[in-house]
Formats: sequence, structure tokens, C-alpha cells
Amino acid sequence: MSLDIDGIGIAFGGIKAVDDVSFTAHPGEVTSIIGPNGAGKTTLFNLVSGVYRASSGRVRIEGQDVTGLAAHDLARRGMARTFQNLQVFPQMTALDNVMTGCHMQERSNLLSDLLGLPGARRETERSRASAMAALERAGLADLAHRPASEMSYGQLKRLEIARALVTGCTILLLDEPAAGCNAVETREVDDLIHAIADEGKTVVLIEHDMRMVMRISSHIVVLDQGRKIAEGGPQEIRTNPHVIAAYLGAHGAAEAEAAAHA
Amino acid sequence: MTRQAVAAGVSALALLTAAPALAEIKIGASLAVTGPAAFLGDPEAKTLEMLVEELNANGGINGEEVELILYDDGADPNKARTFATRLIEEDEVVAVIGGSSTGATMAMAPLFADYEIPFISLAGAVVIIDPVQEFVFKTPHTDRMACEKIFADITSRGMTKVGLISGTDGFGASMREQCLDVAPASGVEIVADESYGGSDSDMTPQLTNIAATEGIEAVVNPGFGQGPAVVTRNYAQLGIDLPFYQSHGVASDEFIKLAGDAANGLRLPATPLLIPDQLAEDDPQRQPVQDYIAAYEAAHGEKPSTFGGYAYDAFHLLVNAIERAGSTDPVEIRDALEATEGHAGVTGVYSFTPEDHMGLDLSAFRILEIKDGGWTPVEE
Amino acid sequence: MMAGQRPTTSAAPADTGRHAYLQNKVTRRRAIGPGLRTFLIFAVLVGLGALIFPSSYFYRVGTLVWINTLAVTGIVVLLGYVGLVSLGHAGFFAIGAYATAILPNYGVPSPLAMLSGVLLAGLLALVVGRPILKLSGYYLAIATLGLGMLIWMVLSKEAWLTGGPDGMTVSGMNARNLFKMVGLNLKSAEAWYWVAGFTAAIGAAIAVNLAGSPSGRSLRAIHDSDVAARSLGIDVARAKSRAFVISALYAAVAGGLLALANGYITPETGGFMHSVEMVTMAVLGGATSVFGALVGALILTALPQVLTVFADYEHMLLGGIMVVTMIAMRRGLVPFIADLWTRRKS
Amino acid sequence: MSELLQFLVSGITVGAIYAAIALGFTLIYNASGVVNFAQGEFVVIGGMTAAALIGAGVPVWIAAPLAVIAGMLVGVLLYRLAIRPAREAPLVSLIIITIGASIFLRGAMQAVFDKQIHRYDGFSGDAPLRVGGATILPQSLWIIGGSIAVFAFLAWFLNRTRAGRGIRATASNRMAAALVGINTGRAMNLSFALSAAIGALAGVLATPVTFTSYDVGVLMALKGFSATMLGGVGSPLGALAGGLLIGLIEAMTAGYISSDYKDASAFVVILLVLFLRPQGLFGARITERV
Repeated sequence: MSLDIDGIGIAFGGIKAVDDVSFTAHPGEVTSIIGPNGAGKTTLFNLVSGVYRASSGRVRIEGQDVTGLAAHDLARRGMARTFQNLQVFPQMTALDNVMTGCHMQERSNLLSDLLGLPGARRETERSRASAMAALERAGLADLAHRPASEMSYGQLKRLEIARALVTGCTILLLDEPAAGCNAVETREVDDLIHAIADEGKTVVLIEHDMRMVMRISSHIVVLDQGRKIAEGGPQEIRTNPHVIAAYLGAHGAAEAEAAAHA
Repeated sequence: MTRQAVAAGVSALALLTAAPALAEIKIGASLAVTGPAAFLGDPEAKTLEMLVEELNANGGINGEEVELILYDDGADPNKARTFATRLIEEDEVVAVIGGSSTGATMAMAPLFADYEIPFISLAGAVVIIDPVQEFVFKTPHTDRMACEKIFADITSRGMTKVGLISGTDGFGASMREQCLDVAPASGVEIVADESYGGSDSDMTPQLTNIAATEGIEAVVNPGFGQGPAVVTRNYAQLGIDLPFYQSHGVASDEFIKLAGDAANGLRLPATPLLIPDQLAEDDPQRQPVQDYIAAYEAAHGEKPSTFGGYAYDAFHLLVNAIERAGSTDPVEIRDALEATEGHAGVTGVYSFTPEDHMGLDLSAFRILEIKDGGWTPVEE
Repeated sequence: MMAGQRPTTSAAPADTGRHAYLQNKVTRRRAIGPGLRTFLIFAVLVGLGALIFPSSYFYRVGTLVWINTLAVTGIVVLLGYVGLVSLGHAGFFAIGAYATAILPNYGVPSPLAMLSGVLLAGLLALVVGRPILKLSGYYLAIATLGLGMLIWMVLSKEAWLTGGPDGMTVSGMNARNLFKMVGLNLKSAEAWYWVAGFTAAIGAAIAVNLAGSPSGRSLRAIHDSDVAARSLGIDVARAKSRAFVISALYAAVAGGLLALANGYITPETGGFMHSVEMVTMAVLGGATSVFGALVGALILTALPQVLTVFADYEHMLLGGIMVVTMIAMRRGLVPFIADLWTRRKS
Repeated sequence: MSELLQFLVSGITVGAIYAAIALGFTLIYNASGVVNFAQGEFVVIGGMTAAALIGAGVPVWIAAPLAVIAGMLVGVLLYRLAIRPAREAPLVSLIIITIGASIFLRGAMQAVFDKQIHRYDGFSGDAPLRVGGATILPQSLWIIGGSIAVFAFLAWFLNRTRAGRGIRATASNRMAAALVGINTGRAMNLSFALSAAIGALAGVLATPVTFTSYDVGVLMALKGFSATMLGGVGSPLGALAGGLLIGLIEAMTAGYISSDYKDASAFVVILLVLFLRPQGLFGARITERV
């Protein structure tokens, strides 16, 4: 399903963190959001996924207006996400983390859960199977029973992807999925995202690793100081003078440096 | 490990509850030595401990030593019931004194019927002895009697319209209810009815309302602890000059100390314990009152309170009954207790009957007035 | 890389993780479910107590331990699973207790009265839960505290119904009669012990079932990350409200049992200190598991009985134990000991 | 009219006591993020120590500062023995720790002092002053003045002094504060000492009006906590306003509605305020970062 963002914006204490941003992400494609630190990328994700309430603009899924819906309602409409600063469930095992993502498919009611009726246990078995499959896909199957609190940063990033995948989402927002990953792991994440998009899901990606962005994106949106300054295919963006200015400007230099070394 | 914890806990309990079986007669007590009713339980516990020591020094009961087993229930009925079970089952006492508070008393009471052990409560409410329970007695006056006594004094001064300001604690709430109940029969009309929390620090709003009530002639303050002292100070602060009555809940020198000059002129129903030197030579209570005061001052370096007096009477009633029964069989002790006739205590002169397990009448209450920081009996 | 293990063929490996105690219960699959297993463990403990108790007094203390375990299990669901602090749960406890005490005076049989009290507590939790649970941290603490205080005040002031601050007698059912029906003649202290123990065992089983179920995973997810739970489609407000209601039901059942077993109740059953006591039991034992509830309830119920020898210093000891435990064993006794155990084994 | 005035006087007197306790809560919260449920015990320590000293014949002007110092010492001990070792513990553990500490202190006071109710004479006598038909005790003026002075001191101290800014910086980010050279340990010690001193001062000032005994601390803490949360945790202005507001609500309810439910009305107002404004009246709204 396509995701339409139309003139969305929010201000914190008079400062416009995101201002009038519009773009469309299509199924089967990877749409990347890039921009220097503080450009408002994560805030944009929080607006789209219902964590913050937008002060202006619209969000549409497949043409249907979903602006202002609560995060869990958006999830029910097929939107899933990962988090820049990790929101895993540290007290649970990796497997339980991912099983929690099966919440929307689980059909048992509270009473059968409390009484431990066969229905509830069957649901749990089914969730366990699909969670194991997702873990395998993310390359974490052998860590299934390890508490999340004992996993590495890169592993947790992939754990979040696995958890988002089992929700059965059609739109997936990934916030810096390759952060903290070594070269091999980055490659694996790269392949995973490709595969997800190939299934026909709409993938929106925030990433600092420019090589990865250029490799897998069909479409790139560039933000600076909360505003969209450019949009287009990788080739277009690479040569766009506004983008170069933003990245090489006063606060962009360090960012470009970081991107080059990532 | 859970199982081990259970086992460890149980064996620890067993160890600590295994009391040495040296003493011949065991008397149990569960009192609110700490907690919100500590001002009751503390002097009660001190009194009992002092009396047991004194008794044993004088050869015990019929030559047998007495052991007091005392638990602090903190006025928590839940704990009180547990301790009562413990006293009966583990410590195998022949009688129990206690329940400083009505709640603790009422939670324990049913056990004594089950196990047929006599029980003397030190709490005030009338529900303890009405309806009468075979094994339950009590020594304090009821709050109902306090109301009657106060109202009688008010009407004798030619007044009928009374305002109430009551504490919301157990004592205040229960006495307020009794006062409302007996008012019509006593020829008194309650025209104002205010309350305050037990540890409130300012009651001027309530008193302002009472003073502004149409036709009001006198004010009564059922309550205990610091509340009545604050009320008394606020009463003076507002310059209210209506006759003012406190309850037996504050009948102690402590109250005068807390309320200061503001207490002068107020009246309350109290036991003779407060006026040992002003009792007539032939007053049957003169001797016990002076004995108790002397002994308590010697033991604790301070004056006893009315509440300690309840324990004093309970203990003597019990010892007396055991002596007369000539036995330590609980049922025989109970029977002897119920047969008590004209026992002069510090609270009053007790005569129990099968219908009356408190055994006091209104004459045991004296109306006192505070004058120049001291107690003066009001001539009736 | 190892091939993914099929869940049906593998039990959880003997994990050395800190959370092994919880995880084992949740993920290991046995012939009997984790709920039933918990029930059986509790049942054995109840029976064990009965075997070694020498007198009614021990049964009495045992009864209180099981009743408290039940109430604290509710706190475990709320605090241990979801991470919500309530300083007002004694209010629900008291609603259960007072309904059981009051309704028989109007001709309602005791079991029905208790059920009404439990439903009433659940209903109240449902109604006030939504607005209250929007708050978090200390704001949630003060809101629940305020709720508890309001319930306590109503119970203290409405003397015509509740007997006021002095409390009221609970007339009605004696558990002895239950056992008489099947031909067993028990003392009433023993009868209540069995009833309370049995109820606590059922309560524990239900809580364990919940932990391993889809609903339970949602609750534990909220505990760790509210935002992530939302992003997975979990209706956080609804889930919190459910946990609040469930824990209120636990408290109310425990309250009803206490009223019946005691025969007398006062408003202090709904007081602030009782709420604190319930939370302390949970945290002391370990708020994440029902065994923590049991251990916490056992210690704080039995301790005052043991401490009667030091009556004058009881407060200092109790307060000192609370502080030291929280500092030395932050997650409570049961997880602490479980950690020691797994560490020694590995 | 004179009735209303009397209710106001009553509400402000009582409210000023709550406010003083709430200000103590606020300072510790600002430094450590801990709401200290043992705050009520400082009030009792102040009152009981002063009462014991005055009872022993020590003049008020010596007894009062000594009582405040006693409170301070206990405050520092509380921090060093109970709070510092539990740093970074979850909120519920901290609640239990401070409640445990308050139970411990209550037991200790019962052992050190006694179980009696205590009082001493007001600093400027006990003869009521008349103000337009209402009466007020001179000691009430001391209490009101004390609360305002503590508030002014805190506002000045936290914003204008190096030590105060250190405390605030420590609260918002201990690591960063340490990096810029703030001695965070000293900031914490200082905040507990000052907060305990504020509590003890409240006790010293209030005892002639409210009396004191070893076990009134819980209630004091509850009222102070309520006032703190009503005003918004962490804000000195909120603490002052919250305390006065609760005092006034209680007095007005007792005066005009029903004295039976005056405590209840305070809690109803707190619940309503929190439902409408979850951060309290003067608290800052916090946006969660993800």
C-alpha cells in the first residue's frame, strides 16, 4: 500500500521541527529519508507513525486519510516501524520480543488467556512458529532464547526489524537499521531490506550510511532544518546542489565526513 | 527455595512462641502499645506490667506466680485476632485482658466464646457488651454513658441546644453516634454537628460554623488524642464563650498541659483518678485511686492516665475472680468474674451480672471542671 | 550459522540469563501447562504447611499468608508485568471485604456477597482506570493513592453502612461448613487455611497463565517500552486498564476472604499503609513472579509474629529490612536467589 | 463575611504548613528525581527535638536552630545510607526505600523520645490577634512567614547561586554535570541536608499550633506529597501554590460544605487536576523522545 505524506508539520515551543513535508512512498520500493543531524527525520517518523500528533498536514495510506490516528490503530492498518534509539523489550528473550509482534494476529481472548485454555496455547504456538521464522530471516535464530538485554546493538537493530516484520505490515518504517552494524552485518541488513521491498511492502528508510542508501533506494527525500529540500532518484540527489550545500554547509561537513566513514 | 523459606519461617515461629513453662498462671494481653491508639495501650501495658511484678512480689495468686504475656496489636484488628489465637493456643493463657481499641476487641471477641476463655476489654464502645457475650467483659464506661452524663449536666444548667464537634477517629465517631442517639431521651437537641480528622491542625472553620448556629447554648467535643486540645485552643482563639464540654477521652493531666489556659472553665466526665485528694474519706474508690497513683508514679515517674486505670481495674477484677474461684479453670474464672459484686476500682465500683458485663453506673462518672490548670469536681 | 531450532522439538536451553526463571515458565513446553504446574506447586506448599502446623495459631498465620499472597499476586500482574505502581490497591481490597460484610445483613448469602464485592471492585477499576492510567510515575502513584484514600474515607464516614472507624462484624459463612458437607470436621482456622490456600493457588495459576499468553506478552511489552508496544498494534490504554481491573479483582477476592476468615473488619483494611504493605510484599519477594508474591507475603506476615520479642524495635527492624532489601536485592528475593542459583550452576 | 475571612485564615495557616513540607519534597526531587516519602519524619524530628530541648529548659532561640540542625544531620544520613546506595533503582524501589526509611525513623523516634503528644508555647505568645472579625494566632504568622521565606530562599538558591545551579544541573543530567566540573555528590548531600532542614523548620514552626508526636510523619508526608503533585513536581512555585490550595480547599469545604468530607474534597480536586493536566498545575510537560 502506498503511503502519502502531504504537507505535514509540527512545532515544539515555537521551533518548527518538521515543516510542510510531502512525499509518497510506493509499494515494492525503498524510499529513503536523508539529511543532516537534527534535520527532523526521526520526528517525521514519529509524526507518521502516530507517536506525535501533527499540527498540520495529512497522512494517507492507499488514499485513505489516517491523520491523527493513534499509533496502535496505524499498526492495525499495516504500518510497522523500528526505532533509532532502540525500543526492544530488554526483559524478554529475543523470541518473546518477536512473538509480541504477533499481537495483531493472535485471536485468543483474555479469559482463555487467564485460564490457559487450549485456544490461548494454540495461538502462542502459532506465534512462536512465525516468530522463529522471522528471527531466522533476520539471522538471529540461534539467539532466540537469549534475553534481549544481553544482545549487541547490531543484533538488537535486526531484532526490531524481525519484530516489525511479524506484524504482517505492508508499510515498514526503518530508523537507521544499520547503525552499529559491522560491514558484514550491514550487508545482511541491506539484503534483508531488499527482500522485504521485493515482497511488495512499502519501505521507508532513515539511514546515514550513504552507500547503503544509494544502493537500495528507489526514491530519496532530503530534509534540512525540518524542510524538504530535494526529492528524486539516487542519481538526481547525488548531483543536486541544494543537497550538497546542506551536507557541506556549516553543520553538514561533519555529517558528510561521518557518512563517508560509516 | 520457597519451600525452605516456608519451613524456615515456621520453625522460627515455633521457636519463638515456645514460652518457658515456669509460671503457674498465665494471663494474656493484646494492647495497642504502638500505633494510633498508643495513648491508650501504652499506659495500659505499663500498668499491667507493674501490677504483675507487684503481685508476684507479694506471693502471686493463692501462692502461684503469674506470668503476663503481652502482645502489641497496634490497634489492628487483624493482628489482634492473630495474637488472641496465639495467646489461647500457643501460650495457653487462662484469661485475656485487652483490646485497647473497639476494633481490636470486636475482632478478638468471637474466639473467646469458641475457646471458653474469659476476656476483659479495655475499649469503650457499647457494642462490646450489648448484646452481652458470655465470655466478654469490659472495664471502661461506655461512650453512651459519657453522653448521658454530659447532657445531664447541661440540662441541669438549664440549657438544651447543643453543638457537637467530633473527631472522625473510632472514639469520636462512636461517641458522636451515641450522643445523637441519647440526645432526645436526655432532653437535649443537637443543633450543630461538625467533625475533624484526628490529626488536623486547625478547627476554626468548624467552630466558626458552630458558634454561628442559631440558639446554640453549649458545645461538646467527643474525641481523643491531640484533636480535642486543638479544638480547645481554637475555641479560646475564636473567643467563643458558650459552656464547653470535653469527653472522658481526654481525662488526663496531659490534656491540660497541651490545651493550656484555653482549657480553663471546660467540663468533662471523668473517673476519680484525676482528683485523688478531693475524694471523700469514706469514698470506696479513695483507697484504690491513691494506691494506683502511688505505685504508678513510683514505677514510671509520671502520673497514671484514665486509660491505665482501665487496665488496673481489669487486672484486679481478674485476680480477684481467680482467687475466689480457687481454680485456674477458665470457665470457673469466668463464673467468678460474673459474680463480682461491689468491687471498688479506680474507674468505678463494679458489680457484674449475667445481663451486665460492664458493671458500672453513671455514678462512677464525675463531672469535673478545669480551674487554674487543675481538676475540680462539680457539685451536683 | 546454526539452523533455526524448531520450537516443537526443543526445550529452552539451560539458559544462564538473568531472566531464566521467568523465561522458563513462559517458553518451556511440558506435558502440563505452566499454570497447572504452578497450581500443583502451590497445592503442595499448602499441604506441607498443614502437615507441620502444630496448632490453630499456625493455621491462622498461614491463612493470612495465603490471603496476602493472593492480593499481592494482583500487584505482581500490575507492577511486575506492566510496571504500574498503585498506592491505592487496599481500596479494592476493602471493597471486597466490606461487600462481604455488608450484603449478608440485607439477606444476600455470603458467597454471592463476596462475588458482588469483587465485581464492584472490578467495575470501579474499569471506570477510574482509564483516566488514572494516563498518568505515569509519581503522578500515577498520587492518583492511585488519592483513589484509595477516597474509598477509605467513605468506609470511615458512612457509619450507618460500614460501622464507621470502629469497623463492623462480618456475619455469615464459616468455611467449616464447606468441609462438613463432604464429611470433614475441621476447626474453623484450619478450614479457612485450606480455602485461602486453594484460592491463592488458583490465583497464582491464573497469573502464570496470563504471563505466557498473548495478552500477557502485551502487558510485559508495555512494561519495557510503551512506544514499541503501540507500534506493534497493542492498544496500550486498553491493556493497562485490563491489568488494573485484573489486579483489583485479586485484591477484592483477598479482601472478601479476609473478612470471612476474620469475622470483623475495619476501614484500615483500605488504608494507605495497607496499600504500601501490599506493594512492599510484592517488591520484597520479587514483583515479576507469583513466587515473589508468596515469599514477600510470607515474610511480611510472619515477621511481625517473630518480632513480638522485640516489640519496641519492630518498626526499626521492619523499615530497616525494607531499605536493605531494596538496596541489596533490587529485583526482590526470588529473582536474587534465582540468580545466585543459576550462577552457581553455570 | 467574617466567617469567610476566618476560613481563609485557617486555610492559609494550614496550607502554609503543607507548602513548607512540599517545598522540601521539591528540593530533593529537583536534585535526585526521588520523591522522598520520609519527608514527614523530618517535620517530626524538628518538632520533637525542639519540644524535648524546650522541655529541658533550653531557650527557644537556641532550641529551634538545634532542632533544624538535627533534621539536617538525619537528612544527610538518609541520603548516604539509603538513597545513594540505591542510585538508578526503579521508581517503585525508591518509593519503598523512602517509605521504609520513614518507618525506621518513626521507630527510632519512638525509642529516642516517647509516644506522648508534645507542644511548646508560640514564639510570640498565644494571644490571638483580631483582623477584621477573624482571629489569627501569632504563631500562624510565623508559619506563613516561614513558608514564604523558604520559598523565596529556594527560588533564589536554585536559580541564582552556584550551588543551586549545581543541584539543578545534577538533576537534569548527572553525567553532564560531573563533566562540567560540578561536584554532584556534594550537590546531592546539600539538597538532602537543605530539604531535611526545611522539613525540620516546618516542624519547629508548626508544633505550637499542630502539636507533634512520633507518628504524625506519615500524614504530613501524604499532605505534602499531595501538595507537591497538585502543584507539579519539581516546581517551588507549584509546591507553594499546591500547599496553600489544599489548605484552602480543606477549610472552605469544612466551612461551607461538610467537615466530614474535607479531606476527601482535597483528593477529588487532585484527581480532577491530574486528569485535566497530568503534569500538575505548574509542572513542565515532558515529551518522550524515541
